[in-house]
Amino acid sequence: MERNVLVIGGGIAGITCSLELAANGVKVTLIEQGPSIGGRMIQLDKTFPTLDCSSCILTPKMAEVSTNRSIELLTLSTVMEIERKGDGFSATILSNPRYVDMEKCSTCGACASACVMKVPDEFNFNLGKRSAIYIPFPQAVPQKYLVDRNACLFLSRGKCKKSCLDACEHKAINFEEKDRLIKRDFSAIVIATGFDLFDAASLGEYGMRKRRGVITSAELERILSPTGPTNGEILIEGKKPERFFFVQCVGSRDSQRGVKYCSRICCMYTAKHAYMIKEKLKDASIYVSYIDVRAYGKGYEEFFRSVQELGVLYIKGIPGEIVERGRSLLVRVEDMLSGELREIEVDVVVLATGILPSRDIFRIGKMLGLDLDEYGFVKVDPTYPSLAGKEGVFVCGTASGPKDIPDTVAQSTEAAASVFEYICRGK
Amino acid sequence: MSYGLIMADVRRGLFDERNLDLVGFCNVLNIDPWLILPKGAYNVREAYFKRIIQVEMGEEEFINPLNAVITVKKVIEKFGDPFALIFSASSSGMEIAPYVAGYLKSPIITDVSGYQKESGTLLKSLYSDKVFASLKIKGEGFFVITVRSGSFRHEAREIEENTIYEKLEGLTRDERRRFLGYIEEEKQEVDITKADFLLSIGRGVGTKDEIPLYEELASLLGATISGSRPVIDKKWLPKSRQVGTSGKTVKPKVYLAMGISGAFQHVSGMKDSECIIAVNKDPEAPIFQYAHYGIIADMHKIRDRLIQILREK
Amino acid sequence: MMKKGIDEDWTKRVFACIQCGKCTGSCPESAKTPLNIRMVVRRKQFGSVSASQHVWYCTSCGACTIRCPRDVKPSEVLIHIRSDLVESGRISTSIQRALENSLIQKNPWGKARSKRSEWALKADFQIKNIGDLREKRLLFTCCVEAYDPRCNVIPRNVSKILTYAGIEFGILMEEEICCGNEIRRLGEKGLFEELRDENISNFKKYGIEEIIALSPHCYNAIKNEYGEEAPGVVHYTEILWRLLKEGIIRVGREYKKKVVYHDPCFLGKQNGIFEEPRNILMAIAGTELLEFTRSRENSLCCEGGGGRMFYDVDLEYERNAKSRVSEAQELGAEVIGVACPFCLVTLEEEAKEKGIEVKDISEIITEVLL
Amino acid sequence: MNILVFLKRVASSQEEELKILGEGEAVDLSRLPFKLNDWDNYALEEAIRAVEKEGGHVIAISLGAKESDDVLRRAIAMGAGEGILILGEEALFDPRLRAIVASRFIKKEGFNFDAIFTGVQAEDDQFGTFGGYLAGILELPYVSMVVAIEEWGKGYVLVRRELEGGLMEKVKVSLPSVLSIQTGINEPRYVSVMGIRRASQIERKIYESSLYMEGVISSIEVLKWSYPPKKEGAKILPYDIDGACRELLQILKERGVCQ
Repeated sequence: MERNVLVIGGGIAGITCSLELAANGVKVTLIEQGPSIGGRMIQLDKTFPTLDCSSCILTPKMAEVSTNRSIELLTLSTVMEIERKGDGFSATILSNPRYVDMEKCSTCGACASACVMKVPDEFNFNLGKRSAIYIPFPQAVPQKYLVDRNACLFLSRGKCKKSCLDACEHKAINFEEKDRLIKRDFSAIVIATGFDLFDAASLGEYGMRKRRGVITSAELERILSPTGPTNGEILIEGKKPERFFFVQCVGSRDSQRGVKYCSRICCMYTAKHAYMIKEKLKDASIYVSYIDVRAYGKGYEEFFRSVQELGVLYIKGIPGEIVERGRSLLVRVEDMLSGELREIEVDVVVLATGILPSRDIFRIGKMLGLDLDEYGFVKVDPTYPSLAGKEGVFVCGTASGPKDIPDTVAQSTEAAASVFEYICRGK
Repeated sequence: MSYGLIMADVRRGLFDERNLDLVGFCNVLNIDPWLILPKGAYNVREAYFKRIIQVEMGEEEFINPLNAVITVKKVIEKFGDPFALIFSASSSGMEIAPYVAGYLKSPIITDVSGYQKESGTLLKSLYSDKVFASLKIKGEGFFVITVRSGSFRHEAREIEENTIYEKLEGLTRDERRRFLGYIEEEKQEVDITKADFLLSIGRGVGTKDEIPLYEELASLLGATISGSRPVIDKKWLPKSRQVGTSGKTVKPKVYLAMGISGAFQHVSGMKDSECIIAVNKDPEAPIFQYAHYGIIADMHKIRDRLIQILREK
Repeated sequence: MMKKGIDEDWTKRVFACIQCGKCTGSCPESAKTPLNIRMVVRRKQFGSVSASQHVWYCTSCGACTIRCPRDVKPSEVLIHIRSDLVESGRISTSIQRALENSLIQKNPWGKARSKRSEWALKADFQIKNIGDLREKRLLFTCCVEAYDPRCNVIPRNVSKILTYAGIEFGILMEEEICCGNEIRRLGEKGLFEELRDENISNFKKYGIEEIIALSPHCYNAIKNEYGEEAPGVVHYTEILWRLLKEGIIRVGREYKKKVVYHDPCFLGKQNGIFEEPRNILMAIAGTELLEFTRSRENSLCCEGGGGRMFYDVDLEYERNAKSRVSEAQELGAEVIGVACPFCLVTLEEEAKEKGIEVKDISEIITEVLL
Repeated sequence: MNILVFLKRVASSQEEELKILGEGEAVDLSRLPFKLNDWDNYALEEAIRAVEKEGGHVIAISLGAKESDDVLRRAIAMGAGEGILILGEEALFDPRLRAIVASRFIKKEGFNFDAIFTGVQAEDDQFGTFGGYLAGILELPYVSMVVAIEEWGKGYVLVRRELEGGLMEKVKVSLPSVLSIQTGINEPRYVSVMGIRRASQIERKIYESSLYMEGVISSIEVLKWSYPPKKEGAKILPYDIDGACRELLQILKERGVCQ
């Protein structure tokens, strides 16, 4: 049997693991639900604590995936069925069409300019707009356009002048493309499905989606990014804010309405955000409310300190509620260390939402008969952190629990090694 | 004719007006009013009494119930059984009457406010004046009663013949209870729950500037000032002056409510006042449902006129 | 008996508190009163109750408990501390009076039990005794509504509408007693149990199948704290909205006013009824429905609950009712619509001066029905 | 310090309109709730405070029907060491008879006490005689309307009693004695339902009142019950400002609060 591995999920975990396996001569099929690989990390502007450019690290790896001959990349694809077959697995993969011939597309963008349908841009957390025919983001891999079939007027309603067809010189657009079902055998499977974010709107007292100026950290990340909807300029609803309030543990450590666990990354990404805002707006007043500051990694505590030294005020105590006062937001928070209840007026409240297991994991876990923990993360043996508990099934990244990027990368490499060891057994 | 033995209601040298109720009671029962009186220059209305027995005791000794027993026993010994022993329903009478009755094991009825000749029954209120009972005393011998102030005064008649004076001497003293002195109520922290007369102001007062004039009115009237929640909330009066469920519950003799509409919470705190007088310009104000007397007028006008009248006095 | 979380081993929860301050930040009494709900829990962790008298400032709005990330239920912890004070006998006379009245007269106001249904006798149509009915649907009146002449209109209006809509219902007359919601919150657990048991035995005696509660406080107690023996309970706004939606009652007149709706804590944030009262108001032609900036689950407590009607507050500070009324005024509202007698009483006291009306939803709808 | 406190269970009538049955035969109390007489509650609290401070024992005693057990349980919950019911078919209306029964009971059962506390009066009959009458029979010193106990001395107690118009009298009485306690002397503690339930586990002794009634009968009889003259809402003073003010002052004068 050929040594062929299915990697599910094209984020930093799946990419790292695929590249490691490919480097060892293993054939990899990397499937990604979305139109591009890159996952959550490619949405980030900088990584903590070193403030390295996130896309500078990730883009070369993504490019390598697309050029590596040992890696077959299937985007817009989901696993429909997996069965055990001999020592390995037989998987059925549903691959949705891009309606754009990747061979012919020159990525010129003429089609997108011609398209009349504009929809919220999910890559930027709906802060900007994109066309129905689009490229998800400039560094997307595959670096090709595609048609969002739910947004496309022709595909969804059958009614469109289809000016994109005229605009495309290469005649790359093909509305006739159909879904494909791909059946393939694999010796091993790696789950790298990543995470979802907690929906901050479910905590009504914070006013997410109800009050102007209340945003999530993920949205802020895009606002801060030079490739984001404001090209890196800090603008919220067209205005330049000056006063920021960060709320940590939104959905995390919340056994009542969120999840019981600590999401591990919010303290540091919030510190990073505070730092980045201070870099851009020297006079910004920034408050960070916290329950505990968890800066446990290498260089983290030092980074936390440097953020404090910039004048970012950390408040022990998380706000009870955020209400409007005139054009400002009023944050009611107990500053526990002084024992005072403060009502702080700000322009922007940033909610540091926690990590949830990816919704997909339940479906895939069921197909493979995996044990999931009470939240839906893949259960692993702490001494073998990439073993998903079933023969031939491996896990890496946040599919098994909240992790930051360095831990994800380390664990994904370790997963590749475990997979390699597994498929080489008995050979 | 049998006699009614009246124990004089005296305090600090004053012969109280209430004694006339006791005389009136005797007159209604058609018995001779006899008075026992301590040493001292009292302004006794002698013409009302058939006989006045002056006891060789100071006032404080006289109104000590333990000595009262000694006195009464001596009078009875000397003059025979009275028809009744009569006390006023005052702080003294309420203390002495049952004690003497107990000592002599006589029947007792207190707080009598009426007499029905035909049935020979005494009228007494129960359940805070919600019902009255017509009571008959059974058996032989005299009985002890206390009489409600104001209920027989109008029946008091002067006698035609001359008053007989007696002196009662050689009485022992019961040393087990001793009078040590009087204490005036401390005035520093006003307790509105203890005031007999409250002038209570409400939202209708309008502005803070009006308050001093109400304070003046209160002092002219000898009333204690209190208020409803809106006035307290605005800090126009201290919290300790608040009447209502979230403040104090009061039961003064007179509650004069000015500019108070009568919100439920307020009314719960004052409805048991003996007499409620409401001043409000709104004839529909709920306070009138609880008031005994109502004045439908601008509270300020009433205030100003009252001040004027009282100053003229 | 009790529903989840009310009476289970609560010490565990106290120790689970991570002192995040969410409760204090949520509490409408933080900062302006000495009550620091987080500190209450903290002190309880150490078993010290030195600042215990502060617990009487709690209005039982429930925000802390709803939002607590560790499900510590701070407002319930506070009730336990109040309970200790109640058991020790060291409570203010005004609270004591409310409790003693509830024990003797079965209502905290100390009103005569025999006069409980006077509001019904004064109505110009017949309101039936539950015993005389086939359909055992009970209209349950709150003590304030039964006795306060201002709040009397609520049961009378609702009865009128139900009668008109052909919905059979009855009342318990003199047998009705306090639901105990506030009593439990005052920490008088034993008395709450007595009131609950008496109510439940009445429900059983008459075979009551459904209860229409007029006050959100009664609604809450019966729904969440009476246990499984209690029949199903609905708030009257739920019924009225259904009748309107189904066309059984119809709005015939305009109510040309700007109405801002104030969510009662026990109806809204604690029991999730946000839409029905709004739907009723929106169904009235001419009525413009306004919203407070703090509405729905963020609604600002009127401070009438949790026994605050009876607590002799020594401090002076701005009442929430005042800021509520000021905001209504800024919004240009002519009427503050409420669906709770406590909110009605507390808000009206402030609103009177500002020339803003406070009306129960039942009053508004009665004015415009065909 | 041992204190006997007499407690009466009374109908709570403050909020009620009382109904008279038939042609004035009786007052209908059947629909009224019952409670501990308010004055007795203060007396009980004062007694408990005294023993808390001076040591000793409070014995709560109630004369009445078996339901009077309620007030005994409440007393125990409040801090009384013992509860005793002198059981009769119904409460004795005649104050003389009540006091005689109580005095015979105290003598016969041989209580050792330093003081007897009673409330100044009972909310229902408002005779206000029990303490005084009992003291008279027992020939013990007596003080009524006690608003403060200042000092428990050796064989005596210093008290203040309330007089009219905010005046008080300071009195020294030797012990044992009988004190009638006025409301407002203290703030009685709250007694919780749980507390009463716990107190129920302590046994209350019951004595038959008939044992102490030999040879005495009631000395008063109610011939008829009647209503007071009906009050019809507020009497509106129908004058001009000046007339209203003058009438108002007249009312104040009649009520004795303003000359």
